Amino acid sequence: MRYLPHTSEDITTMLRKVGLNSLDALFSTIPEECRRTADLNLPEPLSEWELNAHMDALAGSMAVSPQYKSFLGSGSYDHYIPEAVNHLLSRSEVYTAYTPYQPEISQGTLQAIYEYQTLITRLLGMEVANASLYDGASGLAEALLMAIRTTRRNKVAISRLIHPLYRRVVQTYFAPTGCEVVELPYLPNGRTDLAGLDNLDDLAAVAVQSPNFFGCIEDLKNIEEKVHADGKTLFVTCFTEPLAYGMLKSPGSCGADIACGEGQSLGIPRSFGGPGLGVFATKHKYVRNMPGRLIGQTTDKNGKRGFVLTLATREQHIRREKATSNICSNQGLCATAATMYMAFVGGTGFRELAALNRDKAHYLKSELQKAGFAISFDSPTFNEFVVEFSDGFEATYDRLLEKKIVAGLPLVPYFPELANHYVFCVTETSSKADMDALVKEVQS
Amino acid sequence: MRYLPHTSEDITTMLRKVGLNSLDALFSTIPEECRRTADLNLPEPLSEWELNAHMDALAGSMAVSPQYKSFLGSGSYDHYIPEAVNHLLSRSEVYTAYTPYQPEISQGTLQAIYEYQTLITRLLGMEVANASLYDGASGLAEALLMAIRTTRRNKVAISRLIHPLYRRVVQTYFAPTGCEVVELPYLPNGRTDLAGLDNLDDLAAVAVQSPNFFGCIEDLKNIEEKVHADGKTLFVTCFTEPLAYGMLKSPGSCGADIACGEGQSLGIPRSFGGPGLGVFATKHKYVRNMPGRLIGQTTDKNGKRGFVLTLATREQHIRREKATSNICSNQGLCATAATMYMAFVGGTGFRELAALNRDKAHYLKSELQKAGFAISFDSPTFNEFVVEFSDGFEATYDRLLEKKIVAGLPLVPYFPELANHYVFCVTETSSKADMDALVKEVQS
Amino acid sequence: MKDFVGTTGLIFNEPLLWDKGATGRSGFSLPRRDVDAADLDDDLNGGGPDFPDLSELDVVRHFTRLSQWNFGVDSGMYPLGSCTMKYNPKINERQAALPGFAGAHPLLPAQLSQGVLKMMFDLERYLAEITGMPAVTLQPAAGSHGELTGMMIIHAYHESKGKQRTKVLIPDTAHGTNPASATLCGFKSIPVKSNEQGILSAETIAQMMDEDTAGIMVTNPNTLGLFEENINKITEIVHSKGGLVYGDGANMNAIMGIVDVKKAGIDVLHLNLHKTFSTPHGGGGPGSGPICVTEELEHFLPVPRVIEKDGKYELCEDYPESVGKIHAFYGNFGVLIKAYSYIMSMGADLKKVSQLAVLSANYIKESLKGTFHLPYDRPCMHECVFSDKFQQAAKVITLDIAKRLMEYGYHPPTVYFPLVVQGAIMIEPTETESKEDIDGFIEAMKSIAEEAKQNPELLHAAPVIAKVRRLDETGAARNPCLAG
Amino acid sequence: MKDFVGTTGLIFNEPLLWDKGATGRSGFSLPRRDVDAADLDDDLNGGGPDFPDLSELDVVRHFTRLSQWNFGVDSGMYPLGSCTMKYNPKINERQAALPGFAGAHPLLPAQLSQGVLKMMFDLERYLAEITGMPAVTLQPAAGSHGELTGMMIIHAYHESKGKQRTKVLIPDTAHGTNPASATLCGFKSIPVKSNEQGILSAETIAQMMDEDTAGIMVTNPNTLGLFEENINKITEIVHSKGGLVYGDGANMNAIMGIVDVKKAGIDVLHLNLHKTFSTPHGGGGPGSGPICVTEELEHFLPVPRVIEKDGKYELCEDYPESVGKIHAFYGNFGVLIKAYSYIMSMGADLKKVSQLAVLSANYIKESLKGTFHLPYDRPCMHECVFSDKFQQAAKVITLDIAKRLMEYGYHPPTVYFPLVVQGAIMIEPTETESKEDIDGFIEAMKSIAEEAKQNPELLHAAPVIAKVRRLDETGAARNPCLAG
Ligand SMILES: Cc1ncc(COP(=O)(O)O)c(C=O)c1O
Ligand SMILES: Cc1ncc(COP(=O)(O)O)c(C=O)c1O
Repeated sequence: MRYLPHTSEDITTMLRKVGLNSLDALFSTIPEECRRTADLNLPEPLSEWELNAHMDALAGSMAVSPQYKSFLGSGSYDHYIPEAVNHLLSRSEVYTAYTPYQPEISQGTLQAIYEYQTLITRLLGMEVANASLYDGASGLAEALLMAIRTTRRNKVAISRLIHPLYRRVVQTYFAPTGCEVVELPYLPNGRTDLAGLDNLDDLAAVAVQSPNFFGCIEDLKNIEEKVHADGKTLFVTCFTEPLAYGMLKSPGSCGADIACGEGQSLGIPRSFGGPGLGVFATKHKYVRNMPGRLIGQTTDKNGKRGFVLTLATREQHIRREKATSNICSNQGLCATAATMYMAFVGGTGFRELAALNRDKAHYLKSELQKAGFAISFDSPTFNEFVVEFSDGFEATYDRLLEKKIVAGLPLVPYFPELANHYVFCVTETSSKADMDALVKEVQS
Repeated sequence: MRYLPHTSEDITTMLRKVGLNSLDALFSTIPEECRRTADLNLPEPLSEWELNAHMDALAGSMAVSPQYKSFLGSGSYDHYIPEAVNHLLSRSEVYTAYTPYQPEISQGTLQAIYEYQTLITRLLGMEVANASLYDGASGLAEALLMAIRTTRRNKVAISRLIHPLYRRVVQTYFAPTGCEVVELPYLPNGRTDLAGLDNLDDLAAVAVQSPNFFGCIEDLKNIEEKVHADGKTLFVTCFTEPLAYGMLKSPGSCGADIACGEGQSLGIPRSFGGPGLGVFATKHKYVRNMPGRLIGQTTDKNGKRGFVLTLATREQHIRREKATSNICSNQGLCATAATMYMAFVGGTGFRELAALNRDKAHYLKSELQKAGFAISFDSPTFNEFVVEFSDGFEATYDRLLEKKIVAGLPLVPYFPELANHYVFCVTETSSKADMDALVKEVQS
Repeated sequence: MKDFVGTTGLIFNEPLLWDKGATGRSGFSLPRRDVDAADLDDDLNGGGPDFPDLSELDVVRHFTRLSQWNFGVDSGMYPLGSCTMKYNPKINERQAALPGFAGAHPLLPAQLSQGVLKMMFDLERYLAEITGMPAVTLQPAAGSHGELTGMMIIHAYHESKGKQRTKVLIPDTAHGTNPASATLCGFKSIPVKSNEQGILSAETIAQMMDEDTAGIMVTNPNTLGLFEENINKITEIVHSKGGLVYGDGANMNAIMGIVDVKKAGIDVLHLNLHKTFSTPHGGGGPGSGPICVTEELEHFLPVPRVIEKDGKYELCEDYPESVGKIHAFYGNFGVLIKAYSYIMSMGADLKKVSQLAVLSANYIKESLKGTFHLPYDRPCMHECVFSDKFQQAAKVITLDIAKRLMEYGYHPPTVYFPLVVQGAIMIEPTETESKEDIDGFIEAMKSIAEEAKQNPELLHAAPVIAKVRRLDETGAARNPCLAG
Repeated sequence: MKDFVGTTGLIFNEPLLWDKGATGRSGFSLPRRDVDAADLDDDLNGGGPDFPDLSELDVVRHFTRLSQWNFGVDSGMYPLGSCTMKYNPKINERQAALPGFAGAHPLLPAQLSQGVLKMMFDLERYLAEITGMPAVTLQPAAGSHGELTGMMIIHAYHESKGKQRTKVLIPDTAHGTNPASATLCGFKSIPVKSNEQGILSAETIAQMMDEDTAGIMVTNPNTLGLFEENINKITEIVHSKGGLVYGDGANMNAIMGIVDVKKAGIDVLHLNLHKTFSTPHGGGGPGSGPICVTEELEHFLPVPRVIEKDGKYELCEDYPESVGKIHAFYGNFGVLIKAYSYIMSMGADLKKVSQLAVLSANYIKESLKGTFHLPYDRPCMHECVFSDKFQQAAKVITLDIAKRLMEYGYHPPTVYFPLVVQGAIMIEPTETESKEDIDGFIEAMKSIAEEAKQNPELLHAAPVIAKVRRLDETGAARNPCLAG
């Protein structure tokens, strides 16, 4: 087998050195009662060529662009990724290295992640960002737990317009902690209804998503005032579409204490929902309560600039019983990809790309409106919005699937009260022609 | 444009330094009478994404495996290429470097090509190999010209069973030189007929191909005796399928003075016929007459091993009017790919792979024979052989194309006397199932 | 120092991204605009981020140069203990990049996602076969995420029994993330000492295990590279007190095809696909930490779960007792593809993998034991742990040895972990290193031990040939500079 | 030396392939055998080659390490004169690797090859538009191959006129391969001196051109980076004597969208797609050297030619006067794909490419002219040529400057070429280098000139930070060791 270099001579010599005469003898310390009796019952090993054919077949059965025209977003976005990103990621020094425990021979990873942390703070207008968490959902959960640690309070309020799957992950993380999660309803305009806040005190945090699950842009500034009225509560903003901050006011500029979300849009393929990128940023004063790893700048013996993993005291190695975070491996390579992506797109490009997304989405929105469909919520949107169709649209939806068009995401599984409502997403990858085709089809 | 870094400020500053105030002014030395008047009339630049779609469409229109089951060989072979070869070739230090003029920072290329030269000598049983020529055909032409230089004679004899397209390239190279090319006919057994040699004297070289265009293995040893009877004539052997030497006696062991051919089989995709790899090897005593570049081992100031381009005296740089070779850029990256391929496959693997090719081809040969088709030539073959069908097989051939089966190569365009004869090729990529399907189809 | 693997060559300095570039430059191909601009209310408009503008070549060169400052598995031997730095097959990268996988949206209707669902379904079955545990979830995004999920399940289990428990036993030979994961579930972790053999003795557990203890987290093989020989007795004791046993299976590379984890009495086990199953570490992830559980705990597994109904695959949410979701979608799917490809390429040879990994570790242990202090001289599994005891006389410590090893061209082992061995040097060669490379490493370690006696300054100064010298980590932590 | 781009870091020694490995090891996935073995007569059986047996990781590490000893365009600025080392767009590699292209067999029936034929047909049209020459062949595999083909055509032309000619005029500013290509066609090359301005004067040509001279080979812009201003007069003279003009267009990067080669009176021109059109050099190829000819010469072009018949493309052999085939198939098709992709990405911006390439060269010329001797102080095209004259006093020669430049992190320019300038330093930045990088290079050159005065040993010793020091090239040539 090409991955196993040991020849039988090698094995014999090595066994001799170890003083044994069989490979089985190596496992003498393993008691009978927990040993396997039978050999592994797994498929016959495939050759490289059989594996390719097998995987081509599996992958070939999937519904992807360009064959499919999909208007699905809702936490996983279809953005162009420059080929140069793939080229650079494929360098083995980048993707086969471990977490940079030995800084002298890991400066590539370390500088890249330091650049990632920096670009993220610039994107979100925050002071510090960590080296990544698993994904947007667990990132939000970690943010709320962090708020609980910092404020020593045990209740948080989160908007119902936060991605429903994220809210479920929050529930899971909170279940064993005994802390409480209150959900805030939404207004007819598609923004979070904060009225409830008044009779909720001692909140560790209030969390909203912007643009939210309906695609609507929340009025963060205004929410911030309400949240910070009580001097202690932390304002947590999350996002599923970071590209929005190519044009929108940043969470930081709106007073967020923690900004977190999913970074998949930043040069990472959707690959059925993972690996993504848990983006997490906060203020300096909270850094020692922040989960996840951090890269810091320092100097070497000769005063030369270099980078290291730092503030590990928050981690598991030292004072292991006191650790505030259990994150070890994170999404390093995805963070590196995001750094490359942000570098290629650049500041100017990022603004233009964000505008293009909004403009295309706006085009489809108005075309559908012209075609007589109701735009359910009238708050401003970025590249997603909700449309209400008339009863029986399911049939049309399925007919469109036949035609390789995915007409958005039905909201009803997540919001039972919103039958016939669909979230549409339009990115730079959808052409006017695709959109016109969709509009034509939904009418026929 | 992402490939052009100059901002307008950059341009202004640089122009100022040059003392000009416009880009056009840079071209003041170009006389009016040879200037373009109109702008370039080329298609609108495509974005990266439009280009991908455009190229996908062009490539998508091609007939390739696995959709097509092709039994085409004849100078371009379908062999599996380990993904790791592509991975290593994609390292930019490898593929973006120029010819290694500055050895201190080109040792990677230099050692790889030195390893290539060495593995080629081992494969062909020759003493020295060059760093590559353009392809098998021009390599053969260069070999014959080299024979003419060395022997100071002006006539060569080449077998008709050398790839017909190679023979045409030889004609082209010889046309302006005034030297003569005589062709040797073939025997009913599919080997070269040497009878003609007796009344041909003062030959600079005799060239045969083995396995030849009919797939038959020539009796090199025996030919060598005839050729070398006259002490001066050089024995040139060429090949289109180097994998054959995973089992066959090497040209060197059969006394070849020059062994040359196409190396595409060694880990290089077919790519519609190019880039391939002109493999060229000879004996020490002829090295200074050998075309193409050479890498030699040497030592650095500190006695450390290193490699350099050497024997450039044969080249264009010095004594330019006397150069024996005009080769500058060769097929370096293809030679590197071949080195990687030979390293991955290994000696043991290369033997097994060769055997597998021969065995599969032999299977199809005998199945077709069982099915009642004539195997035209009865000399031993490697992974190609000729089958004679009955009149009107063209129709079947076209029907099979419809079924995405390419039933070999019709010989008649190259050998008018061989109507209904087809060369079939079977490599490790054809499964028994594919072959059985073919046999079934040609009968129905 | 004779001609070892490490040497120096030309590499390049490279500034920080934002110290490069010029406004208006572009490295991105902006798609053609085919719709009009829609304006945005000023009070929402933030003007966009302050990123540098660079050309494609600027960026390509930047990251090409950075990459050259890194050491990867393809650069040389990477015997980082507990990290299983085996070869990452190139072909598996190809599979994960297939458009059908890379382009798949997680919320597509199931009938349009059969390929990926089948792959996940089968992978769960294979991991079940490899561990002996009947039920599997692929959702955790890393080993620690698996630990957390596992502890949530144990928490949910006790909840369902009507009485929550407050403590969890954690041996000093368990991995550092274990206590942290327990803490996140509100458990208090109680350290357990391993015995003089470096493993847990049943007696200790018998004394410590009680009705208020939710269970124990055992890393097995443990972080000393030793197999917990008393595992069955221990699991019996824990079970007898109504507790559950969490198994940290990140070291599974030692025992595939050999140990049946279920038979050992483990209730929940996590695997690190980015170790045992050859998926690359990416400089710190993404990983994947599936967990495997007993029938009793299956209904607590995260949702959705992949199920098969007459040949069709679907995602099923209908598990009322499930702990819920722990990832927005289904975990690090892209990593699963690579692990699946690896398993499909190895089949039952996975047993051979473990045999050769253990052989190599024992070979190193035997070859170096005279030279370096071996605290636990017993047959090891996938790794062996030495200490700097013999070198301390010459004022040479583990850190010096690690840094010097770089100059010999090897990535240092894991150092100062596990904490039970002070100045620990934890060496895990893995099965993909050839005997020649392992011999080269052994020779290097011996030569370093010699240098420690003859010429300790060499070690104190090391590394001098890397891009940077030793870095000021204290300074970095004292006044953190975390963004430029 | 202040903080320049070049520095040192950890890289790795690596033996020769056959000094690694162990028999029986394998790095290749042998396809499953589904047929019986057929035996081969012993007298044919040679037992196979003596290659080493290596694991996949052995080989991956071997070539990964070798690659780190190389300098590529992605590593840093590569101002190698006459080689146009511009950025090689990554996306073009993707196109060439598409299975439909990479897997295409050259002898497939035309109806199954429409995609590639259309691409070749269009590429010929685009190159015709860019040069102004009406007819194109893509068959030559490199620039020199194009020269050879072009000279064959000139030979065939004179043959067709009934009287062959024996000589060809070749300026001292022409590329080194030109005379060699002429020689291969049986022509005697007659050197022509350029004038004190570094270009050809019409008078000289008028004197030398005669009825026995087949024509002239002009590299334009020439190897001094200067445009042959008298080109039209020269071509007139040559034509008036019944000769033809061969144009070496490898330096086309200077004049795209600016010069109409046809209007300059060129009869045959070759292009280097691996220079002007951004395809990678691969450490010495594969390249592609299409030639472009006038209507008069079109029927001499190699066959087959790609033609279009009502929307369908075919390969046509029916050109009785063709020189024939010069490649087994259609040239380096894989390279054509990349050049085509580049043209499709640039369109009319190719003019911008030339403007910026020329701007950068002149910027360097003006910035360094005080510092290094500039033999021809005139507006240059894509490159400028200096000499070591100013440094000779300090016993510093061009070679020292080149080697020292490596330590600053730049690839040296082309040196000792063209021969008309002794100790030539030929600098071609290309348009893809940013002003900052060019400024860094200029600063490095100035600092080296300073060192030449202050501290010449530095230069004589250089390079000390590369994988190897200066190599013994004389020894290598005296007793060649060409295989291990
Ligand atoms: C034994 C053990 N358990 C758990 C972990 C945590 O795994 P991860 O880094 O994927 O979270 C590791 C990895 O460091 C480990 O070695
Ligand atoms: C001006 C000029 N002509 C011709 C050539 C030869 O091109 P190639 O190396 O592709 O044969 C070169 C490349 O060195 C060149 O610079």
